[in-house]
Amino acid sequence: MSLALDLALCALILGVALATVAGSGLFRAIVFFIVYGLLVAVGWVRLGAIDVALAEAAIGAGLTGVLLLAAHGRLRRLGTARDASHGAHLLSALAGAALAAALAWAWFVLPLPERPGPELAAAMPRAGVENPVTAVLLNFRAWDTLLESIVLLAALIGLWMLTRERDWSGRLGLPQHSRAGGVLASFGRVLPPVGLLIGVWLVWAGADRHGGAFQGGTVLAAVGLVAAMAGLVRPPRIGARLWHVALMIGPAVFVLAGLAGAILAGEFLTLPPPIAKPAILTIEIALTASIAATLAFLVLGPPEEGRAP
Amino acid sequence: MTGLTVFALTGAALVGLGFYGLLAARHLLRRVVAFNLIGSGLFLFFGAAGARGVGPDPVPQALIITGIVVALSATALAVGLVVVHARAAGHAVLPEEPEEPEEPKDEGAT
Amino acid sequence: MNALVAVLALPLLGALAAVALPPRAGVRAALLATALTVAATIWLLLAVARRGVQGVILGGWEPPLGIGLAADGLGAAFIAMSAAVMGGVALAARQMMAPDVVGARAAFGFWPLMLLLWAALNAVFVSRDLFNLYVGLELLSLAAVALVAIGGKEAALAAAMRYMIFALAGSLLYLAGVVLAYAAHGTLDIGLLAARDAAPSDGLALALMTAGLLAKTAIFPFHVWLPPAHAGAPAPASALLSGLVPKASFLIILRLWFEAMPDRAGFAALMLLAGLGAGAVIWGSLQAMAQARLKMIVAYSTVAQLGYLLLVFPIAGGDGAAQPWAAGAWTGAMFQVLSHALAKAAMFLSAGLYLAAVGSDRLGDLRGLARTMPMTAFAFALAAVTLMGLPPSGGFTAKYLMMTAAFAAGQWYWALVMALGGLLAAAYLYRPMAVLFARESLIAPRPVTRAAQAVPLVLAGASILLGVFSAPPFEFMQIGRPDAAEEGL
Amino acid sequence: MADLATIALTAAGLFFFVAGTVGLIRFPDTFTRLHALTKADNLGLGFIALGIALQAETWAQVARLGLIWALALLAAGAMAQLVARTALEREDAE
Amino acid sequence: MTLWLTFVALGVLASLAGALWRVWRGPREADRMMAAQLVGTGGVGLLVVLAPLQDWAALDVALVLALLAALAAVGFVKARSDDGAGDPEEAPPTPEMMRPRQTRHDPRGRHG
Repeated sequence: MSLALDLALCALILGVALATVAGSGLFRAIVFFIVYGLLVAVGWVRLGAIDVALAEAAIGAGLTGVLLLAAHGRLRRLGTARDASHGAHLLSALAGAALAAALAWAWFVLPLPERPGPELAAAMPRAGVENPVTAVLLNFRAWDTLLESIVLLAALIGLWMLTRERDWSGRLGLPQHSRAGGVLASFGRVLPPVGLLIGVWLVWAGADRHGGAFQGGTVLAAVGLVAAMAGLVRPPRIGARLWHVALMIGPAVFVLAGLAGAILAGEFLTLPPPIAKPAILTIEIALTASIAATLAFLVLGPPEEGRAP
Repeated sequence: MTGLTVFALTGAALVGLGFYGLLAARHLLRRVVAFNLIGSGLFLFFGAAGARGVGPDPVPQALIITGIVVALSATALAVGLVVVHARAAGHAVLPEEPEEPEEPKDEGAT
Repeated sequence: MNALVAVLALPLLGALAAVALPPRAGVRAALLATALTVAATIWLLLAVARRGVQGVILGGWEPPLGIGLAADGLGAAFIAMSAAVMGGVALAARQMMAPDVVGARAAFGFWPLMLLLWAALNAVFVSRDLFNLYVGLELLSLAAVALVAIGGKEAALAAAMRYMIFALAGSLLYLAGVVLAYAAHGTLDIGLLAARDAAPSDGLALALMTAGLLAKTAIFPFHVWLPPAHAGAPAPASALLSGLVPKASFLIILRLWFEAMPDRAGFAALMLLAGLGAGAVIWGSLQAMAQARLKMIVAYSTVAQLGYLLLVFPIAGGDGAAQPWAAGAWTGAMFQVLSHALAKAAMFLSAGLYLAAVGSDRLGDLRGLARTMPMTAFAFALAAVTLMGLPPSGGFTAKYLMMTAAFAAGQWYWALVMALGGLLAAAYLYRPMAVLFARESLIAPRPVTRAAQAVPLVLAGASILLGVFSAPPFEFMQIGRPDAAEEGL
Repeated sequence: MADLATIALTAAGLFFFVAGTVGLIRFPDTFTRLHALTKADNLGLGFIALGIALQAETWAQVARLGLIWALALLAAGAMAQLVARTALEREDAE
Repeated sequence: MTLWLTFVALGVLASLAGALWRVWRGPREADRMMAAQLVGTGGVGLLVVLAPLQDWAALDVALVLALLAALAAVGFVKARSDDGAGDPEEAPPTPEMMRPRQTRHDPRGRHG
């Protein structure tokens, strides 16, 4: 019965993915992709990976969807949203099928390796947090996570480089507006406090249960986006120092904590067990702020004038 | 057939489907979507592989979360590029052959 | 504290400071970070030369749980290469990327992107963890794409878009291989992977990772994105993109085939890689001959020069690794990496100076510029000597080592490709040289300061000196190598 | 007893979900579909959440279920209004 | 109980499949978006059912989904407005909007 559930879920996921790739119409593909992210999040719950499910729900089903919808809207206003016919069908299909077949074959021949299980069990008491996923992310493989937070920043600077010269001094994204007292504005007023609570709670709970800086930061970014799109808060301009500091504070605290570890405990990114928990929480809070700001700005896009002349 | 196999094979199929989309699709936004399909298919495969054996292995989960965030960063930059490219070129497909960049007139003008 | 940590943390901190500080202070912070990172690189070189491989176990967590970094001779030499090119580019960019030249947008973005690119390069050069390499590569790719897009024109945006698609596809193929490697072996550490028993899926994993990395290295036939991207970026960015960025993904291919999975490297696969390399040498050179713009010639030359690197695989890889000639071939390829980086950066910076002087890089508009800008023309000529592989340049040492090894291995055909490549390089570089050194000049150039002209000259000179004094770098690159050469040059 | 109630409530929830979907498929135009949909799936989620709440082990879980339903109600209500307005403004059959 | 809840989960999945048919058919963008909203609510329902079956932490995922489902819809409404940043309630009804269309029925019996 439980297998039937997995089979049905995977059939839906595959069907939705097929509709995304094969269906005509750009908008349809985007809506299917949003649905796809949602179903995959359920799939992660089935696989017992709650932390991944949280990330997928927030990012895959949430932010990526808005990003694509907004891009579709922009392309439509530029008159370039018309779907283009696919080219080189057969070759591409063969390549895709070969890749899928190769991976499927690999699944059946994969040996069950010895995993870092014993090392993990021995290290967990010194990790400072109870949630093993958070321990891996912020302690055992902290260098990955640090670089990843920098990847986000690099993407944002890259996105800003796409600004037209004359828009450079403008506010990020399009100038948002809404009807005062309308549904959108009231929605933008009600949702943020709730979202704020959930986001902060996800960061807090990430240490010992499920969640973490990335999931929490994404939720906070979503809250900011709703407030911005409802016209309640105005996005900043590029060059607003406080916001630039917010963008880099997480990685900066992370690097400096790592250097402190190198000086105090011998190796870069070392968190001495007695202070590991407060250190991780400090890094997580700073990271959350940076992630939330960076993600929100990534979705808002580079500064743009409202109506193209 | 176990649940894990179902998810692993789904992941493999998604990678193939996404790869087809990345190669065959011409509208650039579709290519970005296809890129995301490949990524998440790969992660599903990885997640299933990590859930084998006794107790789930947290390392793949952490790597997948990192991968999801990296994919989002790349998607955001790619989507931005699609839009500005469409604004400059008037279409959202790439020509089959890369054209030569136009002469950067007066790049060094003061 | 450790020199290795310093070369990773300093560019990162510099980039973060450049984001947080107001524009002028940001540039100053970036220049300071550049100077400090160059100093840290020298510190690292000394440490490696004196005490051997410099390792860091990040956070004190040993692999397989944690991530290990190690700067062996090869990694340290690559870090030194990026420090040399970055230092030169930073000096050149003070003028070329000033706000009154390129506008506030590009002037803001260039510095943090340059430093992030540097941090990513150094991170890739020393990482011993396959997934960490993936994150490093993504940082590298995003920063590189952004540096192409900084140009802002339609063609630059199209080039950035194409680059992005190749980079994304390449990353995912690489990641697929990484997933298979972890799923089969439970570790991502290169050293531990080499020690584990072979799994049936290893061949597929290696093939996927290599295919992805080849696309990122712009190896023929995955090279179509490179010339427009490198030619479309501003000159200082082109110097970084062409001189340094492809070397990172190449180094990972090398580590995979020589260190992580050396026994899975079949001879047919090695020959296929070299075949692609030979194709790149010939096709890239022919395309370079057909170009009318200096930057496009230089960019296609990168396609050709990267091809040489793959010729090393059948000569020194697989069963050949144990042979006496392997060390020579392997080190020759590394000389090619280093001398190409220096020469190519010098060429793009020279091209940038010509653009600044006459507002165009069409060959026809560059006539006789050697008379008004002799230093720049001389720098271009020196760099050309290296690319052609003429003595006493670093390019000569590279090709000499690789050709003698090819003959020793009985693979004379690869030596033939190298010789042909040298001739073709002479042919495609003759045209710009003939134009530059022509007697008459058409356009009165805007003046370019001597300080600006000195930067490419120093870089090109370094690429020659690498050949003149080739014994110390040869020995340096043997440090920490599994099959190190018994004797020097 | 709690189990029986859970079964009854979740069955009711499932019924509303299916009804909403049938409405979504069968009703002739955008606005009637919207009408059917918001009512049905809000009720469906409500009944299911109520049914599951009876199985909950802690009050925190019950509170979370309540919050989920409240959020879904809020979002569905607001969005139905806005999407309907957007649909009113333009004919955009692709 | 486990069996029953699995059955309910399967039922919710089946109803999701029905909603997906509407995403495919459209014909309007609003139809697709609304159907996607239903899939969103269904996904939340599915996670709620999975909570006692598998892991109560599934509720956290459901909470995040419920919170962010609205974001996509706001994004749609915004992207669909004239300048990409507006609000459908802002503009007074234009004559074009008032024009009767075939098979249209406004459930609220008014136009704004």
